[in-house]
Amino acid sequence: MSNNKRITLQQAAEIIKNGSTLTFSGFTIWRRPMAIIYELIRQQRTGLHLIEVNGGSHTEFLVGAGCVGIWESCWVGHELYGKYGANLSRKVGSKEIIVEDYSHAEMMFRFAAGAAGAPYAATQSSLGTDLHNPEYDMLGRAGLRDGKRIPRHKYVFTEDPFYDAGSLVLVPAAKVDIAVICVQQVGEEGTVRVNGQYYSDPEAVRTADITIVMAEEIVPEEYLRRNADQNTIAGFEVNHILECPFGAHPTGMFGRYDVDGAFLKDFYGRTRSQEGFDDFAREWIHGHDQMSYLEKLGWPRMLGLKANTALNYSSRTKKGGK
Amino acid sequence: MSNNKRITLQQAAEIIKNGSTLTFSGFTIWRRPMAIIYELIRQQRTGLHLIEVNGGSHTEFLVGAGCVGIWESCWVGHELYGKYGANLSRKVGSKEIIVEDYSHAEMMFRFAAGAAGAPYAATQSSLGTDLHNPEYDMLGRAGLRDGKRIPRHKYVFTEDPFYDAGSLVLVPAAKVDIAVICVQQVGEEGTVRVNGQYYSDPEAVRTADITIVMAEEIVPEEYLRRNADQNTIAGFEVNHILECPFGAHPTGMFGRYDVDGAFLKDFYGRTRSQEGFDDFAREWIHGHDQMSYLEKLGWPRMLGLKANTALNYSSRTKKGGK
Amino acid sequence: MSDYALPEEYGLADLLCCAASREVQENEIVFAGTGLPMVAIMLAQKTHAPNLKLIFEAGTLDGRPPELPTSVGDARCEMGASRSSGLYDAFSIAQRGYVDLGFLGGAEVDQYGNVNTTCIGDYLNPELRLTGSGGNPDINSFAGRTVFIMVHEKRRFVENVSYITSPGWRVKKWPGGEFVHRRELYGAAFRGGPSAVISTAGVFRFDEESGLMYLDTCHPGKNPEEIRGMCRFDLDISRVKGETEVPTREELRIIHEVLDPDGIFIPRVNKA
Amino acid sequence: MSDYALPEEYGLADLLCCAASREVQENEIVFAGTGLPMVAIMLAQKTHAPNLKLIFEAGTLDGRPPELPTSVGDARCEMGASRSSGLYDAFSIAQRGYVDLGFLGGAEVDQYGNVNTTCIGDYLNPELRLTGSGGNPDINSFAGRTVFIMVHEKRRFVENVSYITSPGWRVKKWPGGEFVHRRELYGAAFRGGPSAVISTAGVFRFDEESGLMYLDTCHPGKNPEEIRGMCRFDLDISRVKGETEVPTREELRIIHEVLDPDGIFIPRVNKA
Repeated sequence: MSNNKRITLQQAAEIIKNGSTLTFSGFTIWRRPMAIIYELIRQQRTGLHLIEVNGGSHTEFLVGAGCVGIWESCWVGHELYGKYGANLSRKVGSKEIIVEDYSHAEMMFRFAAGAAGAPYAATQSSLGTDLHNPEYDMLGRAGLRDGKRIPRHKYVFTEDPFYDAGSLVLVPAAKVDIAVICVQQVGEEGTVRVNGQYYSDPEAVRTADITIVMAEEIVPEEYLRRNADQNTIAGFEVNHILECPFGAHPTGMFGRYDVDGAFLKDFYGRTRSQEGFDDFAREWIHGHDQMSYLEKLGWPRMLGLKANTALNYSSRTKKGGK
Repeated sequence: MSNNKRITLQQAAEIIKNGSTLTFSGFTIWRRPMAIIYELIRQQRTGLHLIEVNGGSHTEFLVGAGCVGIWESCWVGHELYGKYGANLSRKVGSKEIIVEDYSHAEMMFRFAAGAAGAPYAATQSSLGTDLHNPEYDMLGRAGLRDGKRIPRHKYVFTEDPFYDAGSLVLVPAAKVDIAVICVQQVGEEGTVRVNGQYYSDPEAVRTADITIVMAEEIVPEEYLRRNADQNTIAGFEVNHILECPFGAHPTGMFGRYDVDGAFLKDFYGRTRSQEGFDDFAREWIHGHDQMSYLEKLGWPRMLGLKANTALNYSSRTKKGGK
Repeated sequence: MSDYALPEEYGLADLLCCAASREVQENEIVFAGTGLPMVAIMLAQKTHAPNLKLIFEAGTLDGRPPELPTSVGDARCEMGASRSSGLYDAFSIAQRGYVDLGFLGGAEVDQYGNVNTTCIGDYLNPELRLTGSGGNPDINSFAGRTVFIMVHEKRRFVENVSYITSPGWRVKKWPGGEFVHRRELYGAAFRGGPSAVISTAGVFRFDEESGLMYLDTCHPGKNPEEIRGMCRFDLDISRVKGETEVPTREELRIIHEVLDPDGIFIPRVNKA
Repeated sequence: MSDYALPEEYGLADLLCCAASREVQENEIVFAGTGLPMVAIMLAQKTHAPNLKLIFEAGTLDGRPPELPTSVGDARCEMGASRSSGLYDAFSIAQRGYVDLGFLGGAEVDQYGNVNTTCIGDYLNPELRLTGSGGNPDINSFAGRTVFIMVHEKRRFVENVSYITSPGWRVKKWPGGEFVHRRELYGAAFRGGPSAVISTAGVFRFDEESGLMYLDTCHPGKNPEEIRGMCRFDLDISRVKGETEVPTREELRIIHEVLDPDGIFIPRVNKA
């Protein structure tokens, strides 16, 4: 692994190929690597296979733009700013996308198993639900269970041999080509410090063969190494780094900026139809680069989102009514 | 769970009954809850079942004193200060103790499974070794596999159904009655902040039904909650707390004091025989309480062990030659 | 005596919020989602359950948000928390059995308390794809009790949901799919199940043996027969206790002055 | 040309340390135990492999200890580290396949590289119980290569160890216990195995197909026949390359002036 890990936003997107299996940092509408998502849309990537602990606004952007072929996860929406994933919903209806449903804990345990190098995890979650209905094995129905990125079974049903705990399901480890992570700080050698909840980022990184970290700031490695017990991901787990301030916008970042709720509401409201999505993408993505995107947003908007240093969130953000 | 969690050293030891299943914080000769170990010896506890990710000096004290009936772990010794566990070795030879051997990673995965509420973990570690020899299932041989604290099988052999990874072993979750944890700081409501490596402490706590935290200092809860992302264990996971400065001596504590190598060497050298152990215990344990123990050690000795604030270890400790 | 509000002083959201709040007991560990459930939990914290502990799915343990978060990933969740971590911690804690109570929602519920948040219509050819499960089945699988808060429409209270996202008292045993009692399937992980559905019409509970839903209380202005008519299954109304306890003035003050002053989750009544 | 030290300028521990150091390649991720292996790794870091990364079993990732730790739990391990965590992280990283090289020790080794650190004699009636496995089998299971450093005595180089603590190239397949090639048993987790045993007599390697140990180099002053006589199995000496490369003066300077000035792990020679 090279010691010069810096790449550009464009290079980051180029590492991700048509058909790549991907996962991301963050949680629903927080710390999503939006600047790279936009660049993937500009580069017209297709056939992506997303495996996510949970989806969010970034999923809706990629799905709406036609980049995604398979989505394995448990949830998509914009929280308070858009109750469900209208783009995913539309493409499920038209069968333009394969959706494989697991529960949230099952997805998390799939990533934990993958991160630990184990082939699966045993859990008692979601027993008795249609998540486990063998008819609803969508990747199996599509004949895609090759035992590589896609495991040979969606679930295996078994019993606990050790403590008579009863029924269990085995959930297959998550295995992905590339993890794209968006955080507050990364050191020059790749050490990551996440402030606040780290969600499922450490596991996302370890399930991946290649990790790209986009940070608000690249800091001297030595600064982070003074307090190793406050760091989240070791440098040797990271292949590429880039600095991209406000790179998570319109999603939020603990201690830096809030979710841009108005932006997400606008996206949700306008992208129920494909025409609406295309129009939104023409306005905010195509023909832009990250700097012109930020310029279009304008400083007053971004200052309103900026987190109060003592609180770690903005005291000026209008959360917006129902 | 009561909001007043403070107890005394004596009360802490009284919570642990004859026959209790126990685990501890720390790693070999670091952050072991020695003050409570001493108190258990004074209270002449018997038949304890230790399940430990790894053993160390504290194990040797408990085993030497005849407190332990079953030891499930992977390693015991004093690192540089005593190459193996002479007390355990003696009692294995005389069959006064049942030892169940797993590998280090297997023990860690057993605790991780228990901490996650899963009945087992699947791993590819240690395949082909005598750890997996069915003849060497010592708890099975003793007829103790009741499926409660002791699982019905030592291992289960299986194959990976998802990715054709090949042979696996399933290792049973660790389940213990009481975790005894020794750390730098605990808040009044039980929030724990570990500085430096946290070893397997978070998992130890979650596998236990009751958690006792002994800390160098009890600090205002509000102080720890200002930086929740630097805390290690949530308050609701902790049942009892006590403050006991230098409570880990002769083991070390990151940022506070080093291992007392001379003390451990003396212990190792003198406790090869039961008479030697009894003599050592008469000198350092029986008839003492924690304060008289510290007084006997004396201040010059403890100042020599005190960690340099910038380094987190003592720059004056003599590590001692071979 | 409690100082109950008059009908014109509160709205339906207030009633639901207070009913939900009363499901929380002191010292409990509560797995919290955002929106109305969080207002209800924080209301309990400020009234009868000051020592309840909140766990947020995104990884915050015993958070004390000073204002309402917009999602459990929100920085607001983490203020005053005992520990900020990640989802693996949150779900491990849940599976390990620390959680007493979970608050959830759903698009459809059936007579056994099975809930659907995945799709309307046939899963393989859905009329409408919804958000998906999120943590709904997980919290429900692992908590001692779960409370569902739902809009009451006849199409949402059905004999069998079109997709069981979250397990009720009688669930499907796979691979065959025959219905069995939850206790039978969950084994050692059985800790309880849905304990209440709070709809916009009333409060419903479950017979733990038969697994069937029954009407517990009617919201003011509703009667049992009317509510039975709002279900597509034969709702048991033989055990009705009376009317749902209405909000007190103190509860309304806390909701609208302290917890949700901007009326984001719970609008102020405007019955002038 | 390297400035090799003369025989009187180094001791056996120096030779072992330098031989071990040469097993490390630049940019590798190395799972490190304490003692002589750590001196060897740090020597490699200060000579030909400045970008190697150390992982300590207790949870420190890419630590840069300024002085030799007494154990991997030591605060010294954590100085300048990329991340301090715990054992679950360390072993997860190992099982996930990040580790290129591990350094280990043992009381006995057999012709297939199986190592015993558990007991001398019958496990059920041991002559001497040792420390137990520690992370020896785990590191050895998961790393691309492992190097064992051992005292060479005839009773330690045996046909079959009395207890296989750590897996060599041919291991036991349970529950039957028949010997099979490691590759067959480890499946997708197969990444290699013991690549060298550095004893006080010579350096030994393994034929990866037959799984058998062979003599690679003799330490100065030893000859192949003599070393074969120091083993309880028929050691293959047909592939001997010559003499073990001796320390350079620069290596000795680093060992004794920088890494272990107090001679805790590697005594200074005193051949005056």
